[in-house]
Amino acid sequence: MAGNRLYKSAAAAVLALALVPLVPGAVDHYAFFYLFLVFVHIVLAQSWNLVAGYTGQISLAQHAFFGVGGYTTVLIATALMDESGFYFNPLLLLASGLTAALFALAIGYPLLSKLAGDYFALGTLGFGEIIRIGLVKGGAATGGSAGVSMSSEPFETLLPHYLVGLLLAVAATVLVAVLMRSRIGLALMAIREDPVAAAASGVNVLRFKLLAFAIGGFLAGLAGSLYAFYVFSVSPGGFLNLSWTLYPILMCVMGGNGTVLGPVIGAFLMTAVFTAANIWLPGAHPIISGGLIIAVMLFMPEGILRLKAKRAGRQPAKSAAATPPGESSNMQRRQA
Amino acid sequence: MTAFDSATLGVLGELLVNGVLFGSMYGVAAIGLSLIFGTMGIIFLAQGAMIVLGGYAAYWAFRLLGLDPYLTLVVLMPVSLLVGAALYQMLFRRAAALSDRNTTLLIAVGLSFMLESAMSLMWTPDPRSITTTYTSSGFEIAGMRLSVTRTAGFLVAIVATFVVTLFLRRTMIGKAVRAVSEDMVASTLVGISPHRVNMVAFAVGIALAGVAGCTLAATYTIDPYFGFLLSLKALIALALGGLGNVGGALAGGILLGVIESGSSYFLPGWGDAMGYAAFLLVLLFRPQGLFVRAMKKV
Amino acid sequence: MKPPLLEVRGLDAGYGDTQALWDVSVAVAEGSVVSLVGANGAGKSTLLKTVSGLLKPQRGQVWFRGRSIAGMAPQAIVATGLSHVPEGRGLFTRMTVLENLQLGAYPGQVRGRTEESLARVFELFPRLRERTRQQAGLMSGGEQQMLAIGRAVMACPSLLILDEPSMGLGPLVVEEVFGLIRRLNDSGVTILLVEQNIQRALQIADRAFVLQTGRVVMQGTGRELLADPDIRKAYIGSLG
Amino acid sequence: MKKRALLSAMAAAAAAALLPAAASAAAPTEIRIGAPISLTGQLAADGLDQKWSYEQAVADANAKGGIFIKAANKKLPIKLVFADDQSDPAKVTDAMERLIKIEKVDLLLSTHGGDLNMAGALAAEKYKKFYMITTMWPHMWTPKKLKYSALFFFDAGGGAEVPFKIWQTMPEKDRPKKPALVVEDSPDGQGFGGVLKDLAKKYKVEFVMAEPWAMGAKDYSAYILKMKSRGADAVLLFGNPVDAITLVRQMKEQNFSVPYLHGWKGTWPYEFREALGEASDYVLADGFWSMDYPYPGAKALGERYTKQYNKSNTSIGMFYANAQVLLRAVENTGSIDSKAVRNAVVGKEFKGTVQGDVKFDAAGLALVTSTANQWWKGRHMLVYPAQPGGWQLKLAPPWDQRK
Repeated sequence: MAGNRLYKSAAAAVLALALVPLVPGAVDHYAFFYLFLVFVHIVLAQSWNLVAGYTGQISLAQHAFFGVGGYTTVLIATALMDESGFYFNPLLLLASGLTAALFALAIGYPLLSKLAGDYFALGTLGFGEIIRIGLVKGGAATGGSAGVSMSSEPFETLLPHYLVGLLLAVAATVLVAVLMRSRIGLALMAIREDPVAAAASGVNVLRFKLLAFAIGGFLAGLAGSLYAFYVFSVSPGGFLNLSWTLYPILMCVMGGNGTVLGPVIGAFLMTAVFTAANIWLPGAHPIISGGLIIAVMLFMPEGILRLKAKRAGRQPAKSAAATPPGESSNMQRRQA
Repeated sequence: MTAFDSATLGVLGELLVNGVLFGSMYGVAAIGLSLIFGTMGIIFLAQGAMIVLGGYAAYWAFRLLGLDPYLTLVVLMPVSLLVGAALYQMLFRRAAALSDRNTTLLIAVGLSFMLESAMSLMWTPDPRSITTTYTSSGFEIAGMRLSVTRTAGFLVAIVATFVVTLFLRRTMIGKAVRAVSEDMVASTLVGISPHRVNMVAFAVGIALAGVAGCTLAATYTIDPYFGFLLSLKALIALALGGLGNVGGALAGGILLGVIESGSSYFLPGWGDAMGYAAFLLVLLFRPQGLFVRAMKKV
Repeated sequence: MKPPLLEVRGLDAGYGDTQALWDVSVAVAEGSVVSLVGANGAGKSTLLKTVSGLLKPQRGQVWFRGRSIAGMAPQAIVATGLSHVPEGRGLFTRMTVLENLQLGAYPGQVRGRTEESLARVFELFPRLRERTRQQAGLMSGGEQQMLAIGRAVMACPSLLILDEPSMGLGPLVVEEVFGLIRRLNDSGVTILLVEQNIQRALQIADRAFVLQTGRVVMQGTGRELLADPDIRKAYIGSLG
Repeated sequence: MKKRALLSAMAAAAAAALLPAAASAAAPTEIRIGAPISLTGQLAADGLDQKWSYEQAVADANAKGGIFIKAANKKLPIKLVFADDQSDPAKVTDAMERLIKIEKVDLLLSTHGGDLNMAGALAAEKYKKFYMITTMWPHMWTPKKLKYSALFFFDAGGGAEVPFKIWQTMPEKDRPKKPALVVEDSPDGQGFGGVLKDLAKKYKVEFVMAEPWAMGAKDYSAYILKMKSRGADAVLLFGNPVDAITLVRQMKEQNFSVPYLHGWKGTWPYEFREALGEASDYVLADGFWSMDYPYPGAKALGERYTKQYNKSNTSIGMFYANAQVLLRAVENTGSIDSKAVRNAVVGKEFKGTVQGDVKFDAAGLALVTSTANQWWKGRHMLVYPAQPGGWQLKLAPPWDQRK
């Protein structure tokens, strides 16, 4: 199998990453934080990958699910739990993911049953904004535009965040991989290729799209929760920020949209670039980041993984990701 | 606090007129988006940043050369046509050929980041305003009080829409733009080169950004980071009017202006939310836009 | 003997990674009507699209008027005098009849002759003359088909490619369309036709090619194929 | 870990790239102070002023040879480093990570705004680094009982009380009877608006309208028409300069004038005057500070700013004083240890800053006196606190009767 070596390397990489904390001084090093940030981005990127890469529905609402996850965590933590003794709580993490998934279902049902393509993308953008405004106007319940914060006292080191992040990143990636090999994945890809044909052959298109959207929301909610555990405060400006949607898209597209490991590679690289630009060019880094985004899109719009596959003379993994159904893909490609 | 007192009824008309004048700014931005979306399917989120750039051009022309912003508008139009054509050639020519929408979306986002940051670095993030003799003055018409610059902006929007419509209906290249918007494959089969048409559509779209920028700067205060919000609003206007429909885009912008201004009165602070809600309702129940039928005749 | 107007040699083509045509060779003589017949998915439309440039050939050659056009962009191919009326007509439904026709004369070589061509089209399709200001999408199916063909004629083509011109039309209208094809051919336009109504297609054809799963399996004059028992059994059935 | 997989190689490369140039030595050779600042994004205009002010304070201290630190047994120079928080509360923590882990800063100065500073303060708490805050409402900060920060700002109550106090000094007939309140929908706007409403009750004044607007709004006709129809005779507004300019411009366009217009955050900057020209006259603006203060260095600081940017500013002094407090505390304790420095701030008084004498309470809060200035012919005229023989408040006539 072509991908086998890659998966073995990935497994080795995960092991290596799990061992990183054992290196003396690692936990207090900035690179440790960088890795944590990468993990958050991987979870988010996989969440988008699942929705857009595999089912072809471009979602512009992942930041809203991220925000819902973060808010759920902090709101429950401040309301129900003893502030001083509280720290990471797997149940709370799960609850945050599930709340985000519920939001995804509520948003996804009307949108997915009515809209596709660009209209769907715009619809998700609109819903995301409405959630943001709802939080700003939420008064005491959501802390308004100042948001809510919990005590950061229990924090000692970044280690638990790192490990939970690694776990979630691996779990999200494995989930996407397993899902895509399952019957669900088959159905999803059939929908992406040709929704009409899929429906004709008995696939309940809406249900599968909705399922993918909800799982995507769940993953984004987990990422939001994890990040909230790290920041200890949530606010509309910070958590409902469109960059939490745009960066994952960038990572997926850069690494290879609709592949299992593309978003992972994208997350490592893009986070490194953003971080580096931020360190060395404070004040001008959006120029670098923006320029890089453009360069990547111009010169490798299909992503690194596919590029590698092509170089090696292999057929790209069925490039239908880049050709939504109903488009005269060949027509458009030949103009290039 | 939202009770109808007698004065409330009295101001409804004024509210409406103000909303219309104000919304025309969204409309011009939306027409540009509409052309670019119609032909290439690009959700050009950098349109707002381009408008702000146009606004800065007007500001500096005023500040350094003493040029009136409406005069700058005339000068800026051909320049922004060229800028648009160049942008297309440099950034979108390759990507427009791909059917993967993410690519063009991200290029637009990247461009928007770069523009914002560059403007902030070059011209500082301080808010800038043009103050002429007619700035912040108004006039009375039919018992209503209208702002001079907003009315001028509205007239510019009407003229711009008229000119673009004329261009699309009367010239061969304009017809080709409409043809490509409707059916790219069939367009190539009658001999239309999509790249040329895309470039023209993009250039006109950016020229409209220049126009919108001048009226924006003449009326409001600009800063480098205002563009993104404007892009989102223009996108809503576009969806209200129907994707890829010029007259509808202006109408959608005006409608959004009225919605925002009306809901700011009755539900203060919820203006944006109402705009998005209208946007979603239209997407869900009338995705072809509210004004498509009206456009079909002619 | 004159070389054929259009010659396809050893063509492989398809969509993305899937191949739909295998080593197809077809020749269309100047002034003739040539029909492509075959079942759904046999590759007829793929062949037409490859000829008109909508698809890039994976292998093989396409010669038109003594010039290789394989791999050229469709808009460039139109300009050489080859017009393709695609399946589903490809009309600009939101534009008027007149605008559709004007766009038909878009290529630089013919644009100067727009008025002349319009006169010719109106002569062929008098009904379009009355409807120049009507929106194309609001016309009946038959009228739309006329308009699609009329628009292609605006480019003054020497070869007109028609993909399923009778699709979705009532029998009377179908007759009308075929009458038109005849008249066009009489006026000197070479026709390459794909048609689901195989009997009609073979009747009108000077020469026909049978495609099956992406390969040419049989060819001959229209009359020969019409008489072939295998063909009758496979495609025309009991119709008789 | 012998197997160098693709990803771990990448991680290692990234780690190597991010290594700081030098590891910190045992005895300090300089005092490293960091500040997350909004260098980009919506708040960048404020952020750059803040950065400038911090730089001035540090440069002034360095010009005196630095600060004596016991552990080094000599005066050490101060090194000031910044990290961009992109005006985004979620990115403040990122900036803090960089400052603490890469730049190895000993102490921190704050960024700008309530939600950003909350994120910054919580991050400081995590890493046990002292974070000297300015521009955050005490009512957001105080309940958190943070152990690694101190706050230097006016409390919303004190700031919001200014107009009511000014009104009390006015003759009964001139006193606003129907004030209207408009605020931007931000943490600061919501917080300040709430306090203004509470104070109105205390002073037995009723707002005829009290409403928020979405930040960045460009159409205020709904608000203006409502104020007009309810006969508002005073407007209190809290919002950023761009929105405040737009609002006042539209008031003029609508020919709606109130005798008393008092703004916070948005009406003091030079840009307000530039945008409105003569129409800015009579408008009141809040101030954190004034270069006319009789305190040491105030005038020089204001002049330095004016020389560099060719405009005046009423907030740089507070930022400057924020840094002054931190540096003085370091000086007083002779240490760069976060706990020690905080102890040197809490409950202590700092005399003679550019903001005057600053006294911190036991919780670590020091309140600034809020000022009010009236625009007159392009200048800020100090109205509150009233100075003997100083500027007398002028009430605005209708637009068409102004010259």
